[in-house]
Amino acid sequence: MSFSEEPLLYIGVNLAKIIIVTHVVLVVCAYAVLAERKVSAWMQDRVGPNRVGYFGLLQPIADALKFFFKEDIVPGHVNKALFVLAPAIALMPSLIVLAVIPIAPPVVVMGHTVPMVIADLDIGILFLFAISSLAVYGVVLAGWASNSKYPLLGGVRASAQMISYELMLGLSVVGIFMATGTLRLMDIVNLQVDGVWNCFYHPIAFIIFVIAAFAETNRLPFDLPEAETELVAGYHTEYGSMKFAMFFIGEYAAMFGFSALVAVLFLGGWDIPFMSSETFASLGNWGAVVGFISFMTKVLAFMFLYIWVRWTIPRFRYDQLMNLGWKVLLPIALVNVIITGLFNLPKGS
Amino acid sequence: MPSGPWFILFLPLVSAALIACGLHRNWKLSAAVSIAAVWAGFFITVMYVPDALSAGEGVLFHESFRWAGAGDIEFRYGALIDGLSLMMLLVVTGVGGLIHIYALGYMKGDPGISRFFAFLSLFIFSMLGIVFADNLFQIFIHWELVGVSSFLLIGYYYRKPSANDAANKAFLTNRVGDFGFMIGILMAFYALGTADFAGMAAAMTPEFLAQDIFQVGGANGWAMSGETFLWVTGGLLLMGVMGKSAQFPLHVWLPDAMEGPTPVSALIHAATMVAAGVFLLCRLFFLYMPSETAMSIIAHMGAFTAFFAATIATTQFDIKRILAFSTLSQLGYMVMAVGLGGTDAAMFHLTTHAFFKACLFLGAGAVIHAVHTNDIREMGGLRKVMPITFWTFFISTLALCGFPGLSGFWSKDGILHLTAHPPAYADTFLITVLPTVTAVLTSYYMFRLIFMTWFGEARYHGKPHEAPPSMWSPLVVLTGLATLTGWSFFFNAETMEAFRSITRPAGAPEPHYVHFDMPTILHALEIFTLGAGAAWVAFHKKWIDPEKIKTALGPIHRLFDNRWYVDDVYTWIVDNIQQNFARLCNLFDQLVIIKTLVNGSAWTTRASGALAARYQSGSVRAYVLLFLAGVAAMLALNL
Amino acid sequence: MELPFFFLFGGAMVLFTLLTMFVKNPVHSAIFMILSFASTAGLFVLLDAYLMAAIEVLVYAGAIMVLFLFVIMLINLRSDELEGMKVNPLMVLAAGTFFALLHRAISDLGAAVDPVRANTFEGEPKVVAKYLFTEMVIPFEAVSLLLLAAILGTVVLARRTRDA
Amino acid sequence: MIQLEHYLYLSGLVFTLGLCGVMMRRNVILVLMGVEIMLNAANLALIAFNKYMLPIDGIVEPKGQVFVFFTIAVAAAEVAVALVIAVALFRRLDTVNVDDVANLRW
Repeated sequence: MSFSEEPLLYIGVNLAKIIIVTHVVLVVCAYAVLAERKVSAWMQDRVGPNRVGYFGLLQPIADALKFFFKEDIVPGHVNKALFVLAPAIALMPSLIVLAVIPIAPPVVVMGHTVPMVIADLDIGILFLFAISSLAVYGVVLAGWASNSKYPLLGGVRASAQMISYELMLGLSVVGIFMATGTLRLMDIVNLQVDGVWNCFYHPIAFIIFVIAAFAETNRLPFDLPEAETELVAGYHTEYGSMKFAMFFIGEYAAMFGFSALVAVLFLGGWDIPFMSSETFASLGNWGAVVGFISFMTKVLAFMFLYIWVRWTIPRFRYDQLMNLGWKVLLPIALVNVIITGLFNLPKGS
Repeated sequence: MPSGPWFILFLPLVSAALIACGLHRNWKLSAAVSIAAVWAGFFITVMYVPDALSAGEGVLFHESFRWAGAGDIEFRYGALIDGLSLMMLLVVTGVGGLIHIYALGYMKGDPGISRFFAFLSLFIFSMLGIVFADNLFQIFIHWELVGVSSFLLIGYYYRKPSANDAANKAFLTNRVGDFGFMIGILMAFYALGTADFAGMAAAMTPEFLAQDIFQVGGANGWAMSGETFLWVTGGLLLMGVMGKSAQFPLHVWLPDAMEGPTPVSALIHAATMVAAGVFLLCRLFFLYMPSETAMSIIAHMGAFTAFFAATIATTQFDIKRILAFSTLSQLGYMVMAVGLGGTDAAMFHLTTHAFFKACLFLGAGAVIHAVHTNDIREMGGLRKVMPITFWTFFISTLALCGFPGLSGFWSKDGILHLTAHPPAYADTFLITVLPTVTAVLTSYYMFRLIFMTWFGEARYHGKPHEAPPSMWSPLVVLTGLATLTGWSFFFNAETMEAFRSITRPAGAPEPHYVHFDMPTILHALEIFTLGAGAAWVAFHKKWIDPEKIKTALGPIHRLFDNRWYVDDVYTWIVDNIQQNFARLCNLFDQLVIIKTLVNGSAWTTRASGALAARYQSGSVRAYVLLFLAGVAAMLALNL
Repeated sequence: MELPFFFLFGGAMVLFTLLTMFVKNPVHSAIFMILSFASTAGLFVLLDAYLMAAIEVLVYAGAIMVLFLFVIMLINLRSDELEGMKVNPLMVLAAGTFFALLHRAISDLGAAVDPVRANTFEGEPKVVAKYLFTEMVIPFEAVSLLLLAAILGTVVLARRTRDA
Repeated sequence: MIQLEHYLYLSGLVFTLGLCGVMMRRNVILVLMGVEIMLNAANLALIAFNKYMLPIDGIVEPKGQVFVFFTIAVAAAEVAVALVIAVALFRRLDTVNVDDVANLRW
């Protein structure tokens, strides 16, 4: 199915995919907030939210309503245009990134094979990095536009941190490109489905990627840009109501994005151990369902890891963060690239 | 695997390099390596002698490799052995080897002895390169190398200002000759298309010589006929010979070169380097032979040099200088012989001369070693103190004077015979009379030397003693050679004929072989007695006071005593003409080059810079506009 | 079919460039410049240069512009400080002349180019990478040296000397 | 049908705009941005040339794209150095106005 053959169907299917993915992600984000609260409560031997619905299951909806109905304050000293724009910029890249992430084996609808990815790009992973490199603007602009001390410090911290760790993120993945020879995420997943998960082939890259992902999403132990004990709330100190909610959702969407990326790059995407692509194909469209469930399991498990770490590990100091990035992770990542290259020499020649 | 002859050439170089690279710490090892290198060369050379005698004029060995090139022009480096070069090889390695051994005794205790042997080895290598050369370029390279090593050796006592001056003089004088030599090589190369001897000889066909060689300015322009080309090129090449072989008027460096250690004087300035010129003339004989002009220039120059140097030798008191002027005189003989078409006679005289003149120099060195002076007026009566040195010296003197039966008799008589039957181009007085007078003068000044040094009352200071064996044994060997070659010819004339014929290049006129008959002997004795008798009368018996002769001869004596004022003329030329010319050049340099061109360009730069600096407003905007204007101009020009 | 996209991205590019150059606030300028680069990336996609599109966003929009923003924030320029620009007729004339010359050059060139020869590349990143690492490997290494030099120069320049 | 000229006119227009920025803006950072815009316009032209003027004799070589790759790398280096100069300038002279920084001349 291509655009030139059946334009209307193509547009319709892709629109459907976009709508489904966006909503799934937003729902997951909303419930991730709940999960965070529940898990933290559990870890601290508290109860957590349990008033709205069973086990507080309707709590996210209540939160959303609260945000909507709060007064939208724009302080007088801010740069208004950017102040309004920044939360959107923060949220947008996290959602766009999802466009290239394959979530399940292809399904067959009305005789057409539909790949379960919005845009199956040749340069998927590069697209992904390109877009995620834009995420820093939300934070930086928010910090600057607020035109006050703590947000600016938070914004500057954020930009340095994200630029630094983007490097590690990219370098850790280089090994996978070298081994697989493709930038298309669908291909990477397919190779893992019929082979071994990349986290076993590239353990060092896996660890570096996970650490860098924590830093990129500004989550603890690397949440220096919004360290509440130092900077009040960092770059979003001046924000309230729905704008604050967008930062909030953006953070969880980014968590979702990176979890999905970890799943796709290192944990075999929709793969279930000991199932080959033929097995998935033999299940027909149910294979896609099974694959999607498998994929979501991995993503949610990884998001749980995010939450788990947040409530377990104390925050780094800023200089420790930079030292870890430039003096530890970067050399290790470079050595890892060289080692991977040596292992893949015969393939190249 | 390189073949034997290459070893002859490169062993001395290796030796020099080894000494330079570390062996110099141990002088005994240095000397041993150096001596071994030259003697190894000698023995390899000797192995070719039987072949040479049977093969006659043919080429015994020839190898060459491409050394450098540019386009079609190719420079080769080769080793060519034929009769001529074999003869020269024997002289260089044999006499050179003996002198090496002599130097071991003479230089003993000198702090720079290792350096000395390194220089000697370098010199031997340079000299052998000339002998081996199969083309003019190789000869030129080694010609310069010889100049350098000669410079190093003359200036060996570099703390002595006179030695440095002498070294500089030798080098500069040689440069004058080499300048012409280089132009000659280039002309020959341009006209003949090759610098290879065989190729050059082959290219010089009669048809080639009949046409015009250099065409300048089209058919009606200026051109050089084959005949003119020959003598001009030959004359330019002869300038190199004049420099190296110290022919008049470029002879001035040789007497001064006696500042070097005596072995050097013996090796370079008697036996080998100065002979290189004669050797080259024989090598290029094919180039000179077709041109009567060139031949007559050579012959007359040689004859004059021989006479000229002999007259000066009669007035000198420095023992080495007398020998030096004697060498000049003998070289004149050789060059003259070539000019008369007798290359074999020249080479033969070169060989015998190398024996007895080296012996004389080494003997003189032994004397100087003993009495610590060069002045023969402070010697005398040494005959009893140094008997071995005396006898070798005496016999070598006899050989030099052409005493019948000794080697000098055969070789010199070969040359005198040529002068007795001169070709048509020869001037009667210069060619027939002067050489005979020179021979008489030779006997005179040599016996003057003998009587003043070895006979009469002792005028020396201190207690001289006989030289050590390492010094006198080469003397004995050389004397033996000088004597034995002569007597062996006496018993077996064919040996000499074979010996001489191998050095005769193709196309040379048939030689005249000396016969040991009564008229020849009487003629030789006549000459000998005349000269030696005059010396005996004046310096031994003192029947005539030399001072009276001096006053009687007056201006002629002053002419001789001042070396014909050649040095003074040169000094005058340098002081007046060259110096004034240099002042003129300096003026030009100061006014035109420095004031106008150098300072002017600097001034222009500064002025234009000052002008351009006004546009350096510091405003980025202005720069962008100017830049844009430039880009726009380029675009507009290209559209 | 592609023409609307060309005008979309091209128009956006011109518009954002215009805004970049002529708005007062430098931070706004930077934002518009990012958008201009994003439009350029879209044009690159139209030209089948997918890899270059990604690099354009990654390097220009993602890295270089962050630097710009960072420096703007560091210097903390206030709008009133960089009041206005200096426009004089000479500049307008110069720019106009320049564009006119460009126009002539382009129309000369356009007549010479066969429009049918437009082609598409397949397996794009691989093709570029292969060319980059074989034919262009020496320039590639030279660029790496240049970057190293830039890093060193930046560090040296940025270091606060004690006396300053 | 898009043709090479479309891209070239676009590139030329954007280049001229960047040029205007360089000429007219007073802020050194804006001047730098203008330079970047000009570079980017050139990049666009290069990519367009790559598509429309290659292949030569049927051989597809991504020459223009590789050129752009290099341009971007050079631009990154240039921006890093230029910005740090701007920062140093600001530290020392407390201004980033190009008209105030005219004392670099002879």
